[in-house]
Amino acid sequence: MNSSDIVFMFVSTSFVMFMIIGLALFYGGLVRARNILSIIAQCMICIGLVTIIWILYGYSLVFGSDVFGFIGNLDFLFLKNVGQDAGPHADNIPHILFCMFQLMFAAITPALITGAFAERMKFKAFILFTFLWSTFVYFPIAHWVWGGGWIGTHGGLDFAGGTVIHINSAVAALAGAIAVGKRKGWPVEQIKPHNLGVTFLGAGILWLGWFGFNSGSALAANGVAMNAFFVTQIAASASALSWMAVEWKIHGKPTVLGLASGAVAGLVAITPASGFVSAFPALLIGLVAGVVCFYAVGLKARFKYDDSLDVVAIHGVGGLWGALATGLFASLEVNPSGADGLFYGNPSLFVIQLADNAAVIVYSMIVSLIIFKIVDLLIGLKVSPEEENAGLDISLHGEKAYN
Amino acid sequence: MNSSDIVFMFVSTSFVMFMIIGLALFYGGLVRARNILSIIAQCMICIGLVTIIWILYGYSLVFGSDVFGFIGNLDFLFLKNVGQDAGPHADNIPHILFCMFQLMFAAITPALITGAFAERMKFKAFILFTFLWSTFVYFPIAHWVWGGGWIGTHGGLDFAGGTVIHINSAVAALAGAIAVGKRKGWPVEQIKPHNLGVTFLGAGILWLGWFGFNSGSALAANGVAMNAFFVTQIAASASALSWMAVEWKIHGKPTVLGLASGAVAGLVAITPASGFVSAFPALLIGLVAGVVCFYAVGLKARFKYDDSLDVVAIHGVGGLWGALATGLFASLEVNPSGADGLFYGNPSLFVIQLADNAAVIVYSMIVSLIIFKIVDLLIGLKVSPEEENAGLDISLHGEKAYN
Amino acid sequence: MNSSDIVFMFVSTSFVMFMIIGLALFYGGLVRARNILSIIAQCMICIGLVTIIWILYGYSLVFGSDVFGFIGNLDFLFLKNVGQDAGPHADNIPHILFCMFQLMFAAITPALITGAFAERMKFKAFILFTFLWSTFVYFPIAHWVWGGGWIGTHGGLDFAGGTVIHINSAVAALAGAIAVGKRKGWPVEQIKPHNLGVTFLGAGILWLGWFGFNSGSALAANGVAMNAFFVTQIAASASALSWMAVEWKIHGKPTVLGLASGAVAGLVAITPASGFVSAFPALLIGLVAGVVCFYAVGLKARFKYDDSLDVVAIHGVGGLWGALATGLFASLEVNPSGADGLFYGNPSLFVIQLADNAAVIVYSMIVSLIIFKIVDLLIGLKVSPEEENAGLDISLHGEKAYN
Amino acid sequence: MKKIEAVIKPFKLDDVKEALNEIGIQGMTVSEVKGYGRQKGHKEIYRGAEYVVDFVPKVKIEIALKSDRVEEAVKIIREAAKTDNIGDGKIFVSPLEKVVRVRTGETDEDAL
Amino acid sequence: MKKIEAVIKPFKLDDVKEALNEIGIQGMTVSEVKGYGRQKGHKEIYRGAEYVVDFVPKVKIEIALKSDRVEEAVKIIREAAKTDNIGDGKIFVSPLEKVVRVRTGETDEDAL
Amino acid sequence: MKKIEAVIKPFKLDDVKEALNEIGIQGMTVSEVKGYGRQKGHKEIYRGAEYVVDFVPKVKIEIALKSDRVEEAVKIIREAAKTDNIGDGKIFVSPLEKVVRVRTGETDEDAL
Ligand SMILES: Nc1ncnc2c1ncn2[C@@H]1O[C@H](COP(=O)(O)OP(=O)(O)O)[C@@H](O)[C@H]1O
Ligand SMILES: Nc1ncnc2c1ncn2[C@@H]1O[C@H](COP(=O)(O)OP(=O)(O)O)[C@@H](O)[C@H]1O
Ligand SMILES: Nc1ncnc2c1ncn2[C@@H]1O[C@H](COP(=O)(O)OP(=O)(O)O)[C@@H](O)[C@H]1O
Repeated sequence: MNSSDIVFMFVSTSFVMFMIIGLALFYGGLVRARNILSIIAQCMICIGLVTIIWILYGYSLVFGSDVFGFIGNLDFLFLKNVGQDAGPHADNIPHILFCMFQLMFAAITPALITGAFAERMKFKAFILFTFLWSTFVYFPIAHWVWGGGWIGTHGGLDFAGGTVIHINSAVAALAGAIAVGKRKGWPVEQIKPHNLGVTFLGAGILWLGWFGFNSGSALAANGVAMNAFFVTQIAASASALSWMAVEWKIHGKPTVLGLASGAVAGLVAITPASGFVSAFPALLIGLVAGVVCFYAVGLKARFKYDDSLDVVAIHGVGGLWGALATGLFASLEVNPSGADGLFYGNPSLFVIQLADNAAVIVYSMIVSLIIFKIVDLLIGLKVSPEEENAGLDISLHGEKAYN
Repeated sequence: MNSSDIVFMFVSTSFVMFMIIGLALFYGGLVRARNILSIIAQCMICIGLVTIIWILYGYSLVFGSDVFGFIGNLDFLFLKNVGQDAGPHADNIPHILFCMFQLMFAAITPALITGAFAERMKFKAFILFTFLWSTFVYFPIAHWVWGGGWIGTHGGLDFAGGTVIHINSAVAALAGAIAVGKRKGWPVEQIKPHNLGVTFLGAGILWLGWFGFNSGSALAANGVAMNAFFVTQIAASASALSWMAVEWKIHGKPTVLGLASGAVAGLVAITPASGFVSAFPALLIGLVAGVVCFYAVGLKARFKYDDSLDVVAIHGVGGLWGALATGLFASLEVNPSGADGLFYGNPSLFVIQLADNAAVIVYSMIVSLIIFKIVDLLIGLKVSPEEENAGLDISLHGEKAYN
Repeated sequence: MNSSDIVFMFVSTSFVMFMIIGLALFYGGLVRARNILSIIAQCMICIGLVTIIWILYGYSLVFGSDVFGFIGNLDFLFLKNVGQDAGPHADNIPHILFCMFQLMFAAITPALITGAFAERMKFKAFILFTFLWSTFVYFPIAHWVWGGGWIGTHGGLDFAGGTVIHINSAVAALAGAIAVGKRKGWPVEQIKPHNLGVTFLGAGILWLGWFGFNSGSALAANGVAMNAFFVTQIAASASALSWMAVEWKIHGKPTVLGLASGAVAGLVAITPASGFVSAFPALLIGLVAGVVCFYAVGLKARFKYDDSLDVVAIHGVGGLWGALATGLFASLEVNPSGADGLFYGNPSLFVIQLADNAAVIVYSMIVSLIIFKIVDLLIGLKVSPEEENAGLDISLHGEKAYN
Repeated sequence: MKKIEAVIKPFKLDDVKEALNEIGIQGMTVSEVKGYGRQKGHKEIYRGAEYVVDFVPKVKIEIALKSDRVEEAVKIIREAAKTDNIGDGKIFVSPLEKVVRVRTGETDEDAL
Repeated sequence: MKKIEAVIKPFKLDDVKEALNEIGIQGMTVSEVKGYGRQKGHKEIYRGAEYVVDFVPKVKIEIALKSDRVEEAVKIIREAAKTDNIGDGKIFVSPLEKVVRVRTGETDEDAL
Repeated sequence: MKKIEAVIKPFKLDDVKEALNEIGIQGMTVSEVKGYGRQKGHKEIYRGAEYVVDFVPKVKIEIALKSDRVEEAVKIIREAAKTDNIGDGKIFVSPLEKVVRVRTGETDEDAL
C-alpha cells in the first residue's frame, strides 16, 4: 500500500467521474434546446445503473480470474473479497479504490455512445440497452484488454482505453445510428447546437478529467503517469489547432466547435498511447488526429447515417488512429513494461494492434446490433414523430430545461 | 506529518470549496431567472463572511479545548497557535490545513439553508442571519460532534456531517421557511426552475465535491477514506435511480430534476455513515433515501410551508435517515475507531443516534427561530411585494443575470 | 523524487489548466451574447498555441541556464534533457511535470490579456500577438523571476506570479486597449454582461484553480504550500466582501459581479505574497485589494481607454498592490527561504519589489506596444464596424453561441 | 372582427387569461415584449457603471374576436390586469378583415 | 395593402417560407410567440409537482403585401402549415395603410 | 389613431427611441423579431456543415399615436434608423380604433 498512490487514484477517479458530467454538458450543448435534458438523463443512467451492476457482477466479470481469455469469473461477485486491502490487480491501493477507478471507465463508455442517437431514442430503451451493452460488450472487452484476457496477455497495448472505450463505443454508436434511424429532417433541415458555451464548458471538464483518465491508468504516481499527463496536454493542444487549421482553410472560418472537437479528438487519440509514447510522437498524434477526425465527420453525409454528435468520427476514427499510432510510436524508454513500436524497430506491435482492434470492432458491432435488435423488439428504439417534434425533454421527461 | 495526507486534505478541501460553487448553481438553476443572482450572492456571503469569522473566532469556538461539553474555548482565537505545524486534532497535517478543511464545512452549511427562503429574503437580513446562525448554532453543534463536545465523546457517530451539516441546516431551513413566509403566488402559481442544465451542472459539482467532503473526513488517505469514497458513489447512484423509479411510477415520467435530486438525497444520506458502513448497506441507504426524500417533498404542500428548494425534504429527511442508518449499519470491520450498529449486534448505537439527533434538532430549531426573530426585528426578513415581483436580482443587487 | 509531491503537482497543474477554462467563462459571461465564442476561441488559442511553443523552445528560454540574467539558453530546446527524471529546478518531481506546471502559467497569461480588447480584436491578429508576446515578453520576464534571471537572483519575491503573470498581463492589456481602440459605442452605449451566471461559474473555477496556482508554486506538499492555500482563501474572501461593501456604499446596491470581481482581485493580490505572508496580513491584503481595485475600475472612464473587462484595474492594480504588500508583510517565519518585509524590519525588500515591478512594467509596456504595432501593420488589429455590429462570433467564427 | 392587443405586466398574464376564459374567450397569442412609457425603469450596476434601463418587461396578448365582444373583453382585461400602478399597460383595438383556421380552412367567425 | 399574420407550428416555418418564396413573396418578419387555444398543453413535472402548461410554442409570421395577393398567400400558407392536427394555427388579415422602406424612403407597393 | 410598426436593425433601437423622444413621442412597445428579405443572411459552420441563415435579427417597435403625428414620426424613425444598407427595415402604418389605459381606463388619445 502506498498512500501517495491512494491520493493519486482518488483524484484520478474523481476526475473521471467529473468527465461524465462534462460529457453530458458537451453533448447537451450540441443538441437543440428541447433535448438537452434527455442527454443529461442518459448520462445519469450511465453513472447510476452502471455503478449498481458493477458492484453486483460487472467488476467480477472484468477483473475476476480469467476464464478462457474471454471473461472474468465470479470471484468478486457482489464485491466478495473486495475490501480496503489491496487486490490482485494493484498491490499499492485498496481493492475498492481500484474497483471504483475501473467503474468510472465502465460508466463513461455507454455515455459516449449516446451522442450517436441523440434527440430521438426512447429513454426506456436506452436503459435496457445500457444494461445489456455493458454486460455483453463492455465487460468482456474490458476483460480482454485489462482483466487478464487474450488481448492483454498476448501483448496488445491500450494504456487508458482507446480500444476498450473509444473504439468500442464508436462501433456501438455506428450500430445505434443505423438501428435507431435518422432524426426528422436530417440532413436537410438545419439542426444546430443550442448552446456552444455549455459545449465548451463540457469540453473543458473533459480535458481536465482526461488527465485523471490517462495518468490514473498508470495506477501509481510515477514517471509513466506523468508522461501520460504531459502527452495528453500536448496531443489535445495539437489536435485543437490542426482541426482549426483545416477547417479554416476549407470553410473559411475557424470555429470554437472545431477547436473543442479537435481537442477531444486529440484526447481520444492519445488515450491508448499516453503511457507509451513521448512528447513529440504525441505532438504528431495530435496533429494528425485533428485532421483525420475533421474529415471523418464528412463520412456520415456520404454514407447517410445520422451519427448526430459525431461519435464515430471522433471516438472511432480518433481512437483507431491512436491505437495504430501506439503500434508505431510506443517506446520501451518511455515505459519499460510496454513495448517498442514500429518506428522503434518492432513492427510486430503494429500488427498486433491492427488485429486486436479489428477483433474488437467485429465483436462490438455484431453484439451491439443484436442488442439494439432485441431492445427494438421489446420496447422499440425510437420515439414517435410527435414526441420528436415536441422534444424529448417534454415528451419523455415532462420537463423543459429553460423556462 | 504525512505529506500524502497533506495532498489528500488539500484536494478534499478544494473539492468542498468547489461544492459551494456547485450549490449556488444547483439552487440558482432552480429559481426563476430573475432570482439566480440573489442565490449566488448568498452563497458568496457564506464563503466570504464565514471565512472571516472562522479565522477570527469560529475555529476556536469549535475546536478550542472543550468547555462543559458545549463549546470550544478561546485557545485559537485569532488563529493563535494555529500554524504550519500539526495541531491537536490531526497530527498528520498542518494545523492551518485542518482549520481550512473544517472552514469549508462551516461555510457550506448556511449556504444549504438558503434554498428554503429563496426568491424572497432580504440580502442584508441574510448577512446578519449568517453571522448569528454560524456563531450560535453551527459553532456549538460542530463542537458537540467533532470538537470534543458531548456528542462525540459519548459515542455518537457522524462521519462527515449528516447531523452537523445536513440535519442542522434543514432544521434552520424549516424555521426560515416559516419565519420568512411564502413566496407570492405559492403554491397556486407555477413557479418553475429556470435552467435545469445549470442545476445539473451544480449537482455534478456537488457529487464531485462530496468525494472530498466524505473521504476527506477521514483526515488521511487511508482505507476508511477510500471506503467513504466508494460508498458515496454507490449511495448517490442508488438514490438517483430509486427517486427516478418512484417518480416514474407516480407521475408517469422520469425527470432529470428527479435524478439529480435523488443523487443529492443519496449523498446526504450516506454522509454520516460513509466512514462506517460497507458497500451493500450503502446501496440500501441510497435506495431508501431516494424514496423517502421523494415523498418528503410532498410535506411542504401538506403543512403549507414554502421550503422553496426542498431543503427540509432532502437534507433534513435524507440526513436523518442517514444518521439513523449509521446506527443500524455501522460496523467495526469497516472502521475500527467507529462502532457496531444495531444489525451488527449493538442496539445502543441506534439509540444514541436517535437521541443525539433529537437534541440537535431541538437546539437548532429553537435558536434558529430566535435568530430569525431578531433579524426580523432589526432589519425585516422579507422583501416587499414589488421587489419580489421585479425579482431580487434587480431589486437587491441592481443586476440582471441575463441580458 | 517524492511521490506525494508528484501527486500534489499533478493536481495543482490540473487545477491551473482548469483555470483557463474558468477564465474563458468568467470573461465570456461578461461580454455580449454575440461575442462569447470569440473569447473562448482566444482562450483556446492560449492553451493550444502556448503548449506547442512551450515544448519547442519556450520552456528552454525560461528555464534553460541563465544567459546574462536575461533569458534561458537552449539546453532544453525541443525538450532535450526533459524527461521523467527530476530536472534542475525541482529535484522532487519529474522534469516533465515541472515543465507542465510552468506551461500552464505561460498559457494563462496571454489569456488574461484578452479581457482588455474583448469584442473587437481580429482573431488572426490575436494568434500572431500571442505567439510574439509569449516569446518576447512572457518568456524573458518569467526567466527573470523564476528561471535564474536577475530579479530572482537579486532577491525579488514573487511567489506565484503577481509580477510575471498579473502585472505583466495587465500592462500588455493597457497597451492592447490603447492599440486596438475602443468598442463601437463605448462609453456611451450600455454594454452589459450577457450572462452573469456563467461569469460566476468562471469565478468559482478560478477560485478553485487558484489553490493549485498558489499552493503549487511551492512545488512540494509542505507547510509553505498549505500556508499559500490558507491565505488564498482568506484574501479572496476579504476582498470579495470589501469590494461589495464599498460598492454598496457608493452605488446603493451590492452586486454579484462586485462580489466576484472582488474575489478575483483578492486572488490576484495574494498571488505574489501567498508563500510569504501569514493569515492576518493576508486578510489585510484582501480587504485593501477589494477597495483599490474597485476604485481602479473608474480609471478607464477618466483616461478613456476601453479596457473592456477591467484587466488593468483588477490584475494590474491588484497585482501591484500584492507585489508591494509582499515587500511589507513577507516574513521569514512563514517561509525561511523568503525574506522579511518592511513591517518585519527589512525595508530593503520593499524597495526591491518597487524597483523590480517598475522594470517589468516598463519592459512589458514597451515591447507589448511594439508587438501590437507589428501585428497592426501585418494583419490589422480591429475588426470592421460591420463585423463588430454583427458580433465576432458570426463574423470571425461563423457560429452563434445560442440558437 | 376585431383584434385586441393588450400590453400588460407579465405577472398578470395568468389572471387575464383566466378572466377571459370565464367569459368564453379561449384563444389568444402571447409574446414577450419590452415596454417604454411613463413607468420609470430601474437602475442597473455593472462594475461601478450605473445604467438606467428604460425598457420594462411586458407581455403582449393578441386576441381576435367578434366585434360585438370587444367591449366586454376590454373591460375584463382591464379589470384583471390592473394594479393601479403606473405601467399597468394599454389595450389597443384594431380592425381585422379575415381569419382562417389553418387546419380546417374555416374562415372568419367560424375560425375563432 | 394588407398585413397577413399567421400563427403556426414552429417546425412548419421553413416550409411556409419556401412556399411563399415560390410564389414570389420574399419579405416577412417572424417572432416567437406562445399560443393558447384548443390544442391541449402538456404536463410538466418538477419535484413531484405536476403543472399543466396551456401555452404552446408557436411562430408568428407577419407579411405586408399587395391586397390582390392576399388570397393566394393565405392559401399557400394554409397548405404549407397544415398537419391536420389541432393547433395548426390561424391566419389573420388586416388593413395596412402605408409602408415605407427605411433605406430608400420608397413607399407602399414600391417598399415591399 | 394609427399604429406604426417599424422593423429596424437592433443596434438602431436607442437612436430611434431618442429621436422619437425628442419630438415628444414617449410610449412604445418593442420586441425581438427575425427578418427575412433582400438582406443576405450569413453563413454558419458547425462541424464542417455550412448553413446559410436567412433570418436576420431585427427589432420591432410598435407605437400607437394620433393620426396627425404619423407623418412626422415616420420621417423621424426613417432618419434615425437609416444606415443606407440593405436590411435597414420597413415602417408599416395601420388603423387603430381604440386605445385604453389599463390603470385609469382613459381611452383613445387620453390613453396615449
Ligand atoms: N404610444 C404607445 N404605443 C405603444 N405602446 C405603448 C405606448 N405607450 C405605452 N405603451 C406600452 O404600454 C406600457 C405601459 O405604459 P406606461 O406609460 O409605462 O404606463 P401606463 O400604462 O400606466 O400609462 C409601456 O411599457 C408600453 O409597452
Ligand atoms: N382568438 C384568437 N386570437 C388570437 N390567436 C388565436 C386565437 N385563437 C387561437 N389563436 C392562436 O392560434 C393557435 C392555434 O389555435 P388552436 O385553437 O389551438 O387550434 P386550431 O388552430 O387548430 O384551431 C393558438 O395556439 C393561438 O396562438
Ligand atoms: N413584405 C414584408 N412584410 C413584413 N416584413 C417585411 C417585408 N419585407 C421585409 N420585411 C422586414 O424588413 C426587413 C428588411 O427588409 P430587406 O428586404 O432585408 O431590406 P430593405 O429594408 O433594405 O428593403 C426584413 O428583415 C423583414 O423583417
